[in-house]
Amino acid sequence: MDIWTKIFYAVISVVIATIYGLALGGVVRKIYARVHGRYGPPVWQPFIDIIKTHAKRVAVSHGIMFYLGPVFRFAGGLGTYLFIPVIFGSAVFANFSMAGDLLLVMYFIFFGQLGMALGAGEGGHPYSPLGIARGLSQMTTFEVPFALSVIALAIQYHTLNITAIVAAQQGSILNWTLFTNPFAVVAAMISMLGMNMHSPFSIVLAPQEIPIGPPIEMNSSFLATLQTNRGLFVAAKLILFMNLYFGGATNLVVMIVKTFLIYMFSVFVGAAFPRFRPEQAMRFFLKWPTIIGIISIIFVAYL
Amino acid sequence: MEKKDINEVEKQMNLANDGLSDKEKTLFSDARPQVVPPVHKIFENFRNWARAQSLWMLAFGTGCGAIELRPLMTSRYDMSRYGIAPRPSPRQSSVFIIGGYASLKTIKRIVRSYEQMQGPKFVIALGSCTINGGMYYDSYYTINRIDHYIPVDIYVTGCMPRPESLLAGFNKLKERIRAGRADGMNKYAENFDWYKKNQKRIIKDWNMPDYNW
Amino acid sequence: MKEISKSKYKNYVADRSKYPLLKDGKPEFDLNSHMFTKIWQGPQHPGVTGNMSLELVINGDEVIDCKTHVGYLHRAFEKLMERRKFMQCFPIVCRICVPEPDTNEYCFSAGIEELAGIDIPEKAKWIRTLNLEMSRVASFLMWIGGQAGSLGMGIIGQWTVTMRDFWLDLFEEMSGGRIYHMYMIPGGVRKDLPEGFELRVKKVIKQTRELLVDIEKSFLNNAITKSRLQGLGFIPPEMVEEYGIVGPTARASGKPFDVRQNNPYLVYDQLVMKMITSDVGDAYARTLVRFAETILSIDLIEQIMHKMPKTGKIQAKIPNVLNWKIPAGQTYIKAESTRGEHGFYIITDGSKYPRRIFVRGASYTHAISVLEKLAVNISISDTAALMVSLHTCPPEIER
Amino acid sequence: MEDFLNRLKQKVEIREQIKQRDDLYFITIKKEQTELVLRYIKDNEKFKHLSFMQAVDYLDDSKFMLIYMLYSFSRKVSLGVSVFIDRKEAIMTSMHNIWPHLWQYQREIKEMYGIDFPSSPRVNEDFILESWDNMPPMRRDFDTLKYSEETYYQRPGRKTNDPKEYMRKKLYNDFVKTPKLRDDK
Repeated sequence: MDIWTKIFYAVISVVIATIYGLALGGVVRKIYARVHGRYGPPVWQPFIDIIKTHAKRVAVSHGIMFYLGPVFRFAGGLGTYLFIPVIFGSAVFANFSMAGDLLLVMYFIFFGQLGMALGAGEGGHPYSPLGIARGLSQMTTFEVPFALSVIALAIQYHTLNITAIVAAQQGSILNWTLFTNPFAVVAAMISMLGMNMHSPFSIVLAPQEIPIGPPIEMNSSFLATLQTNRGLFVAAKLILFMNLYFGGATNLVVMIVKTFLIYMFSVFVGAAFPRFRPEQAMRFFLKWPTIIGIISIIFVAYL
Repeated sequence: MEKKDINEVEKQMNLANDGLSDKEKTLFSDARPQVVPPVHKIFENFRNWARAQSLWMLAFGTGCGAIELRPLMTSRYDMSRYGIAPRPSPRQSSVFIIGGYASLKTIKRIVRSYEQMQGPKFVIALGSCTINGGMYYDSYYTINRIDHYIPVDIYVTGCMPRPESLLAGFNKLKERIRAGRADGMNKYAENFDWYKKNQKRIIKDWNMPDYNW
Repeated sequence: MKEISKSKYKNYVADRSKYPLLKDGKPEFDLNSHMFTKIWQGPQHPGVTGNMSLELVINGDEVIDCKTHVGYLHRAFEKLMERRKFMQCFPIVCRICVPEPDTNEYCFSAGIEELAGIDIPEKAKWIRTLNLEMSRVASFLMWIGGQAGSLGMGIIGQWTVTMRDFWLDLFEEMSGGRIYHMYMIPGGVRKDLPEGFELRVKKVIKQTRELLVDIEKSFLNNAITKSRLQGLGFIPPEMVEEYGIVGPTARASGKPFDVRQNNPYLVYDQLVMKMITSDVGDAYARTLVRFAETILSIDLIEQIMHKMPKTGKIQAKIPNVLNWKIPAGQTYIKAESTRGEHGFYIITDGSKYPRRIFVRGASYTHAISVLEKLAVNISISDTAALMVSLHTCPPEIER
Repeated sequence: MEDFLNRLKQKVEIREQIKQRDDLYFITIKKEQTELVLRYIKDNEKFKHLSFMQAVDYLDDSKFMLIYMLYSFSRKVSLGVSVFIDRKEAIMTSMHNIWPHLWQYQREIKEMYGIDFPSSPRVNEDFILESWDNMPPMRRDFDTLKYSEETYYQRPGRKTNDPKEYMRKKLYNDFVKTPKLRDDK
C-alpha cells in the first residue's frame, strides 16, 4: 500500500473516530441525565457546541503559546489515535500501526497534557496552573499502574506491537487478556478511571474547586479545538484499551459495542462517587492499582 | 464633516485605562471593542441556529434569581433539553443571566464578567428589580435599570419569575438569535462610551481596565 | 435514628505555625516571593454559596490565609424598612434570605405582634409552625444537594432539588408563592390551609423519606465522602460560644443549642422532639446532624398535621394597616432557621414607621469569622465543601 | 435572673431596666463601664453567647445607641445591654478582645453609622459598601430615595398610588358598578 492511500485511509478513520467520540460524549451526557432523572440534552449536542464555539466572533489570545496549547493537545489526541489499529484486519482502520507503537501511544497520551500545560499557563489565570499541577501529577500517578500493566502485556505477548497483541487474542473469548492476565486488566481499568477524568478522579476540571481548571481561559476556536480533541482522544483511549485487554475488534459494530461498554465502567463509577482530593487521588493510584500491576507482572513472568 | 472625522479618530484611539497603575497598564489591553459585522447571510443563519441551540450560561448567581436556576437545571424543568448548560468560565459562556437586583458591588463584577465573555453574547435579566428597581427602587445600593450599564436582550418579569417563565424567556431569546436580532455585543461596542460613562458614574473606584478583554 | 458516634481519626486543628509570620495577629506574605498565590474564589465561581467571595492566599494547594468579602447582595433592607409602614415592611422581609424566607416572616410578624400586644389564634400558631418546618425541610434538601455538589457529586443535588420542588408546590398551594410566600402576616396567617392539603403533604413526605434513604446509602455512607469530610473544618466545643456559633453547626460540636427547645416559641413546646447532637465537630458530623434534622423536621410535620386543630380562626383583628401606630418599645425575636438562631431586633417609637429593624442571621459569624479561621491550612479543594458545611447564606449577612 | 440584676446593680450603675419577656431583658448602662460590665457578665454570669451587636440612631436626641445582645445557655435568657454615645463624637471602645467575632459587627457599624472603634481589627476596610463616598447610609439623616433618584437612572412609568384610594377602588368599585352580582344566584 503506498503512503498516500494510507494517509487517505487515516483521514477517514480520524473523522469517523472523532464523530464517534463526540457522539459517545452525547450519549454519556444523556445517561448522566437519566441517572439524574432528567430527559437530557440531545445526542448531537456536542456537535452543535463545537459549531457554536467556532462561530464566536471574537477570540482573545494571550500570546503565541496560547495558540500552541490547543494545537499540542489536539496533536496529542491525533498522535494517540493514529498509531492504534482500530479494526483488526481492516486496511482502512489500520492507521500507522508498527512495531513498538505501544510505547509511542503511551507517550502521546502524556504529550497532550504537557502541551496544554504550556498553553494554559500562558492564559495567566491563577486557576490554570493549579489545574495543570493537578493534571500532571495525577497523570504521573495513573501512568504507574498502566505502565506496569503494559509491561505485563509485553512480557506475556513478547511484543510491543498493538496489532500483534490483538492478533494474539483472536480465536476465542478465552484468549483475551481479560482472562489470560486478569490482574493486568484490573490495574489498567482503574488507571483508565483516572485517564477519563470522571469522578472520583475529575480533579483537573473540578468546577466547584478550580472552575474547569486548565482550559478556563480558552475561548472560541481554542475551545472548539479542545472539544474536538476530547471526542477523538476518548475514542482513541477506549480503542487502545479494547485492543490491549478485550481482544480488539474485527468490524465496526464490535468496536462500537466494546468501547461503549468499556466507557460505561468509567461513567457508572463517575455517577456514583464524589471527587477525591488531589493528594487522595494520587495516593490511591500509587497504592492498590500499583500493587495489582506488580502482581500482574509476577503472574505472567513467573507463574 | 470635521466633527465626524474627530469622532472617527476618537473611536480609533486606544482606551485610557485611567484606573490602573503604570505597572498594570502594561498587563492589560487598551484596545476598544470593535463592531464585528455578521458574515454572509446563509452562513450567518446557520451560525445563529447553532448559537441558539447551544446556550452556555455563566454560572454567576448575581441575585436571588439564582435560586430558580437550580430547579431549572434539575429534572422537573430540565433546561438541558434546549441545549442550555451552565458554564463556570465567562470566556466560554454566551448567556449572562442577571438574577435580579444588582447591587453596586455586583454591577462592577457584572460589567467585568460581561466584557470577558466572547461575543456574540446575550443577556437575560430576571425579575422586576432589573427593569425599574422593583421593590428596591429607593435603595441606595441597588441600581434601578440594568440596560444603562449592559445591553439586555430579554427581560423576564416577576419576583421571583417562575421557572416556566424563565424557559419562555430562553425560548424568546432563541427566536431573537435565530432572527439575528440579538446583537448586544455590537450594540455595546457601538455605544461603548455611553455605557462606560454610565458605569463610571456609579462605580467610583474604577480600578480595572476600561474594557476587560 | 442512627446514633452519631465519635470517629477514630485525629482532629484537624488549623496550624498557622509553619508560615507565614504573624504580625499583630495578621499573617504577612510577600507575594513577590513566588511562594504564594492570591486567588479570588468568587463571586463568579460555581463553588461559592451564592454571591460572596473568598480572597485566598495559597501555597501550592494549601490555603494560608482567607478573607471573606460580602456585600454583593446588599439591598439595604434595614434602611428601606425605616421608611416603610409596618405592613409595607412585610413583603420585603421575606426577601432577606432566599432559600428560607419563612423564618424572616415569622420573626417580623411575631415582633410586631409582641410590640402591638396582639395575641394570635391557636390555629394560626399551628399553621405557622407547619410552615416553618416545611421551609426547613426545603432548605435542608437544597443544602444536602449543595454539600454533595461541592464534592463533585452532582447527582444528589439533582435529586434533592427536584424533591424540594415538590415542597415548593405545597407552599404554592398554601400561599400562592413558590419562593417568597408572604404568608405569616402580622396577626395570623393569610389564608387557611386548602382542602386535602394533609393528604398531599403525606404523599410528599413519603417520597422525601424514600429519597433520604437513597441519599444515606449513596452519599453519607460513601467512602470518598467520609474521607473528604471527616476531619474537615473541626470546631472544638470551646469555640462555639466564643464565636457565636449556632444551630446545627453548634450541635455538631456537642453544644445543645436549639432555639426551638431552649426557648420554645409557637407550639414547639407541645411537640415531641429530640435534641440531635454529635460530639465530633467536623464537617461530616455537621452533615449527619443536618441530615438527621431533616428527618426530624419531617417527623415534626407529621406530628403537627396530627395534632393541629381542624377548625378555628386564623387571623386576629389588627387595626387599619395604613395608620397602624405601634407603641414605643424594643424586642428581640428569634427563631431556629436551618443555619441556627435567626433573629429580628425591632425598635419602635410610637410612629407609623419602625425606628430600627436589625436582622441577625446565623451566617454572619459562620461565613466570616469562623470560615476565615477554619479555612487556614486546608486544601483549596475543600474550601467549597467547608463553606457549604457551615451552611453560609450571604443575603442574610449583608441584608 | 432578678438576683443577677441585683448583683449587677451593686457593682455598676444601671440606668434603665426593662423586662420584655420572661426570656428577654434589656438594661442600659454607662458608656465608661461597658467593658467592665460585658467582661463581668461574660466571665462570671455565663452570658457567653453574643447574638449580635448593633447601633441605633436617635437623631432627635443626637445620640447613638449601641446594643449588645447576649444569651446565656444555662439560664436560657437573652440580655440586651445598651449604651448611649454622643452622636457628634461617635467613638466607642473596641470590645474585640471579649468575643473574637465582635470585630465584624464593629466593622459594619463603622461603615454604616460612622461610629469609630479604634484598634478594632480591619475596622477601616470596606465591609459591605464598596466605593462609597457619601455619608454613612444607615444614619437617619441620609435620604436613600433622594440618593437613588440622583444616582441611578429611573425608568419612567413607575406610578405611586395612595393606598387608601387604591384599595377602595380595587375592592369596592366593581361592586358598586355591578350591584347585581349578589342577585345572580
